Amino acid sequence: MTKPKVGFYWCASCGGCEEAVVDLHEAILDVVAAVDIVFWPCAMDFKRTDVEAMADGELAVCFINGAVRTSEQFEMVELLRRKAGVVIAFGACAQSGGIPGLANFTSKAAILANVYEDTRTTVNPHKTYPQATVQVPEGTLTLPVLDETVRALGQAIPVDYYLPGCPPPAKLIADAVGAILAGTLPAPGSVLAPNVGVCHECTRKETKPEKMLVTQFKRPHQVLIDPAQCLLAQGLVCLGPDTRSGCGAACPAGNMPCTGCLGALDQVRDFGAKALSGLASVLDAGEDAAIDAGLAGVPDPAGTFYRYSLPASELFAKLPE
Amino acid sequence: MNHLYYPGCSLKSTGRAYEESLLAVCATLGVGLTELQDWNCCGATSYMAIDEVKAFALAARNLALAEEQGKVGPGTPTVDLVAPCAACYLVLAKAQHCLEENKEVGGKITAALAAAQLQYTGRVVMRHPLDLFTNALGLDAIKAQVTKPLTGLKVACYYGCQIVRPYATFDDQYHPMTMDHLVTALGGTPVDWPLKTRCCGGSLTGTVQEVGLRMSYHLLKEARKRGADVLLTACPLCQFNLECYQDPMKALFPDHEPLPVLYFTQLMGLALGLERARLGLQRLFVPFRQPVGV
Amino acid sequence: MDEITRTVKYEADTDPHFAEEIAGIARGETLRACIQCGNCSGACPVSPYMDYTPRRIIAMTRAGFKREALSSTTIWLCASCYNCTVECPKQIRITDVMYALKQKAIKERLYPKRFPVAVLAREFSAAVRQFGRNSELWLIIYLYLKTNPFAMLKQSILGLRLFLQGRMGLKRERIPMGTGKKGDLQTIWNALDRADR
Amino acid sequence: MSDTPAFEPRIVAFFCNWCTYTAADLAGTARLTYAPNVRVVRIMCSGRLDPQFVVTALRQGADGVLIGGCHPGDCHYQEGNYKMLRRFHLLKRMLKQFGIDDQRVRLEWISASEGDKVQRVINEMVAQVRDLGPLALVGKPTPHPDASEKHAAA
Amino acid sequence: MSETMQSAEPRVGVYVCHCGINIAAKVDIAAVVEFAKTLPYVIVVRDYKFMCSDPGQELLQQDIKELGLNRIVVASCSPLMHEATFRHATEAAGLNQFYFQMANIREHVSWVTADKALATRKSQALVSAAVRRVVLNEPLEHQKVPVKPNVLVVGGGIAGIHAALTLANAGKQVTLVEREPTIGGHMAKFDKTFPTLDCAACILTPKMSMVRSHPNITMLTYAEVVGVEGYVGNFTVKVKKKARYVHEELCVGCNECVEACVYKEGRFTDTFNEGLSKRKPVYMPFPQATPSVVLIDPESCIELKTGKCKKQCATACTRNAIDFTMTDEIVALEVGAIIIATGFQTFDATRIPQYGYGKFPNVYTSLEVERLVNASGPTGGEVQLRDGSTPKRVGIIHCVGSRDEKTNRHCSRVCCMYSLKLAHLIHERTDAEVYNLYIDMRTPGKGYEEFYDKLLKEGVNFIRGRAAEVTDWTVTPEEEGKLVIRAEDTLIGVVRRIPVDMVVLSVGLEAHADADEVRRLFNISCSKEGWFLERHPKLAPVSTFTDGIFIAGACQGPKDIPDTVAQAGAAVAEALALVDRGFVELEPNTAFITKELCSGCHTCIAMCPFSAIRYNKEAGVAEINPALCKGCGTCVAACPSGAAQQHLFTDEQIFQEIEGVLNYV
Repeated sequence: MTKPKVGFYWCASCGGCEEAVVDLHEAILDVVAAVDIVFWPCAMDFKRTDVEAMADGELAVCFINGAVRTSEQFEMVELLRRKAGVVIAFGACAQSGGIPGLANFTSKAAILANVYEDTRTTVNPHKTYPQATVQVPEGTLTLPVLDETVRALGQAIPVDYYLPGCPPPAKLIADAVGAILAGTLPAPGSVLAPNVGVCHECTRKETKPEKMLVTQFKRPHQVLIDPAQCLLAQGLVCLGPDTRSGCGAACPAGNMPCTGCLGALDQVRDFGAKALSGLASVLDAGEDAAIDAGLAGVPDPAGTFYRYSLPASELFAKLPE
Repeated sequence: MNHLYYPGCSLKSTGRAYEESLLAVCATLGVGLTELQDWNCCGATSYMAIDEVKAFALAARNLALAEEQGKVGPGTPTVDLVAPCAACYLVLAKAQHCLEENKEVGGKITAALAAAQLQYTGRVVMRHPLDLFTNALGLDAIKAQVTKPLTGLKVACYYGCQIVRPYATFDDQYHPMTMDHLVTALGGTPVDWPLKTRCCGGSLTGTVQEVGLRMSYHLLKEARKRGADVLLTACPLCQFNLECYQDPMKALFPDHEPLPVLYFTQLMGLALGLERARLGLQRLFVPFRQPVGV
Repeated sequence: MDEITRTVKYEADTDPHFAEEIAGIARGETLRACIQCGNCSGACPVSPYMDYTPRRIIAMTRAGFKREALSSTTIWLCASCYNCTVECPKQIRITDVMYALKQKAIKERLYPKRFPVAVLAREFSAAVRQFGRNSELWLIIYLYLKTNPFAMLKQSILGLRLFLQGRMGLKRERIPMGTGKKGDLQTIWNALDRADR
Repeated sequence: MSDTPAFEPRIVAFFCNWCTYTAADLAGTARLTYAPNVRVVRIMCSGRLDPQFVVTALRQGADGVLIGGCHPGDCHYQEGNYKMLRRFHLLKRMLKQFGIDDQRVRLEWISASEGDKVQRVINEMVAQVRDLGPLALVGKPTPHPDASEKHAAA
Repeated sequence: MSETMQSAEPRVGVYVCHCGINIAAKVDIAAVVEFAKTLPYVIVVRDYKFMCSDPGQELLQQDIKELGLNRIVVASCSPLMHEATFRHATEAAGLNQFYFQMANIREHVSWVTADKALATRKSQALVSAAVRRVVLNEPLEHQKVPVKPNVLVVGGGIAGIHAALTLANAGKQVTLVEREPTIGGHMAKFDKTFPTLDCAACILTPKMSMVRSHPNITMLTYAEVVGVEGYVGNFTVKVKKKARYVHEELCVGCNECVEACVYKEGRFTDTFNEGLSKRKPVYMPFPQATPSVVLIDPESCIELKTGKCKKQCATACTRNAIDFTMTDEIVALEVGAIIIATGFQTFDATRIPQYGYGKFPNVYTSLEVERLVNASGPTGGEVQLRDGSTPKRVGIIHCVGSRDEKTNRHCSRVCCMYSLKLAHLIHERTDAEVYNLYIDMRTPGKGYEEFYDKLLKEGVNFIRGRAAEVTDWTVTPEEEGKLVIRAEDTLIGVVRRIPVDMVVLSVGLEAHADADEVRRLFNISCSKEGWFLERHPKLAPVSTFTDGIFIAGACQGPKDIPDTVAQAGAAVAEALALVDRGFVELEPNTAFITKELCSGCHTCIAMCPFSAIRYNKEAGVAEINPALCKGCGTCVAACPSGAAQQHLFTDEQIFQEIEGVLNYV
């Protein structure tokens, strides 16, 4: 029996997702034994032509991490979509835009200007910018073009499954691979993680006060964090209640509040707006001034609540100036 | 304390003594008044009867000049403009209201001012001297400087219409008391009387004389009836009507008895020990001879 | 009774837009809210001299009795004491309505001729227009010339006394006009005139 | 006048059942005419207002969102309006980061007797948003249909 | 109703109501119908003149049966108006009533929109929203809750007295709470009532004693409601009984203590007599006070202030009723319904300074004159000036604090009639010349115009004009020493000066200064002026927006005694209808938590002001008790994971509605 062919690809991402695969430790040997990895540019020497040479649907599963920002990324994911039977958006960036998605708060022009002109270390008197094509004696050279905005993978191509996290927790990866091999994947469109909040598996859950009320939100560096008590109850901006679990509440276990990398639950339409609602609701302040003072510990609400999901959010991007 | 000062036309002629006494009193009390340069007529009630926009434009030019000469800006968010004439005070205040509330009129006026490179941004605070003395300076400061208290002097304080109506900015609309309190601080005795804010006749005394005279006559009669030795005014037109027409008044109402009518600033000056000539008291038609400070 | 007059008013003789027009000039006044309580007349110190009480002027304006309202002495006798405005239970700014009626009367030339108040208003505004300030002596001279030259003689004693007491001068109060410099009043007049056209 | 029709804003309003929705009914009973640009979504209490509703309305084509609740202290459910106020403060701050003008999302306390306030607030807000022009959100890529639908089509 | 029918694909029927011409004149009904036909799942669209009429309802019922509709949308008036009507119609046709949705195209569209095309477009948007939403509606059942049988009446004026007696006669246990030490209210202060001129005491005091002696009534005087919890049929009310320093059950009202007080004469303002007389620290509010029990005012009693009094009062009391150690106590009540009849206050005449009240001694308020003309009042019914002389000329100024933008905009409704009454009584007792200065004479009521006619014939003077001022500035000899009222006689068109000895200010009726606190206590609404707001001005005049709480009398708006009593009766009828049915059906729009989705984050628990949410430790999730949930949805909005939802208002239903209202061209 031929082993199913599997591919890995990365777009706009940090590489952490690739690390996560390796984080399977010895289990990765079982994976390699069970599947045939035919495309993984990060780890092995494959070329685009290798993929192009495949028949449509030849890849059983393709894991794609990262958001889509460049023409090259888009070409590649379209290509992989054709070749793969199942596409799994792997990690927060692919699922909902992730950290690269925060670039939607600024424009492409501003990004280029910043990089090629404005930074202090840049000397560019002729305002030279990279061009899509350039003629050299040897012929035409091309570069990928930056898109106006960052897209989540699902906004670029149809995606079958989402494996969330920044990066996806090893256990979720292992479960997903197991499901693929066993043929027990759920209905297409599913997120391959439990549909319940992080608090569910947080060791601090039992320390929550009956009435969760906070008079002042604080940032982690402003307080000595109690290592046992519920972080939200301590006034820290912990997005555990808003965020899908599956990580084993790793950040709270490390004494840091959850920042929401596993993203929204199925029944939530807009992660940021919902998280904002939950957080502001527990503020125990009546008058306008007290409310503003209490919320001063959330200096950057958009960045806080859409840290991993701006492209997938309803508002998607900042209005052009 | 420095303030811009808007005299208005009357204080340069019939109301000269008002200006003289006001400036003398302010100098003594250490209140600086700088006359607004190049000021124009406020528009008064008469212009309002012809063309409201132009009337308000007249007022607005003064307000704009005040902002400019008062150097309104960071550190000086507003400038006080002192208008002793009740009519000027009201017209300027009314123009402020109109500019604020009415976009259409305000827009026309702003455009016209702009043609003359002026602008008004709503940063002038209109003040009547009564307001200035009682609220900005404070009665205690005045009391401390009284050298000739008005002991035993019964004073009818007459506010007239326009400093309390239609805007009651610094005093009660029905029973104003700032001038009464001031008289008390000067050592005098204000009399309680019901006609404090009843109209003196305004410009009618000059136009439909018999109407104006009767209105003034009743005021003086009631003040006398309540035992007043002197009646104080805070407006050049009130003073003019009530004082200069007492002869024709006598002709029309034989029971009329003369009553001195002073600007409140004149009486203040006397209590502060200033010379009578500095206070324009020689300009009175009905002389005020009662000795003060004895 | 000397003469019997017939006083029916036909609808054709009324001006249905008059109330709105006056309300417009007086800036949004709600004449229609008047409940004819007469508080304005009761509060008015001059109402005993008026041919119509202020309340009736409001009623006439509201009903479109334009000629009657504009040619009344009432509007010219108003001394602008604002008592009616302050007292009105419906907060109608009656003083401003009176101003509006005066403006309209002058525009329509319906004011009582030689009635001194109307003449004063015109002379006053003409002087201010020309000189930027008002000189009381000159104003009074013009006023009497235009209304009742003989009465001026009666007033001359008062004038002389004022002159002697230093309360009235022959000097004309004026500010520079037509300089074209910053703040020039003439420039403002011209701009307003242009806007009017 | 130009030939292109003038911009008419679309505003979604979330009115609480007890005060503001009733006030809007009262405005109707009193025949107080106001701008037709506002569409009211009734919720039982302004406390039910989930910020998701606001961002969804803006994404779905609203140029503004009006929230109406009982005056502070008057909430039919004691303090739902206060709970919402806290979210509103944070939401406004966040929307500013998205470049969305302050006037586009407005909160008003309107009691059941204030039909005239409904009229005034709506007219005022419609005029303001009309002046601001359409809310030109950056076009969001339509999520691709799930693979399941793709397969079904094939 | 068959299960299969309801679980099948949605089949929506849309019904557009013309409401006569109320909607049809402003909305192009045909265009709305055509638009609705294009919406998904819509099977049939019809329009009808009056959907709320029987034939209108039958229309949709027939379609449910014949076309197999399983969702109904009616575009008509406000759901607050007819939602219940159409839900019942839906239910009667065999469909769960919550498969119904309403689009408000009358109050929110046709009545408020000037332009027909725009009104039509707005209607279309609202219909689109309702259709999208109804598809997601689920079948729900009303929850039944038992109703407690007792009733609380707040306020012991004529409205409260009448309500309490009527309820008690119907066999209900009633608690009547009154803030003052006696019941009776304003009416107890009056001498005569208009227009019949029957003696107020003669008709009121028997009712007061019936209240006292009725076995079904518990009277709590000198007491205030301080807390209300619960909901329709199940209120828990806390009442604070202020300390009287006299044991009510021991005092027999003999007044021996009052006689014995160390103060030989009254020294303190007697509020019952409107300050026209003085009382002692220990006092009986007035001779017919009910309960007939004295009380001690801690502000003026020497013992209570300093502890250094001879306490002659206590010694004089043979029943040892006086107890200086008494403190306020809190009484808890369990009631099913509450009638609020807290009445009014009269306008403070000093707010209109030009009438000189407080400045001129002989300017009186009408309520003071009520006490002056009252036989048991401070002057024994003699109309006297402050110096004891009899006025020869009296001016009565109407509309003081009424019909005035600066004070109260409303007409106080009773002043014309009581002014006529006072004019008659003053004229009758003093033969004085009486002037009534009125703006408009308002006498709509049985026998009222006849009373006016009588006064005209009696020779009372009527001047149509609002008095501008009352002054002591006199001009003519006849005015000397008198107060002068200046006003325009508008019927003649001249200004008149009326010299009088006495001025009566007919003060208007206002909502109590603390109406706002009271309404918050009971969770009801009030108008800008402070009058408690009825649920519907015509069709639900004694109900409030809070079920189980009813209003009666002048706390709802100025009214005279007959109207007050009638309204009290109406409030009783409503309360009885509720209490006698024995149960209430609660709206099923409660919140619920899907436990699989709940992470147990605790956010929702503090959101609930009704303590309906608790944390289930074993399951690690929050749970909502539907019996306590009142359906505000605050917890739902707050729930960070979307595990909490609200019946009838789920996130998805609201999202659909948002998309629906924006779905127009």
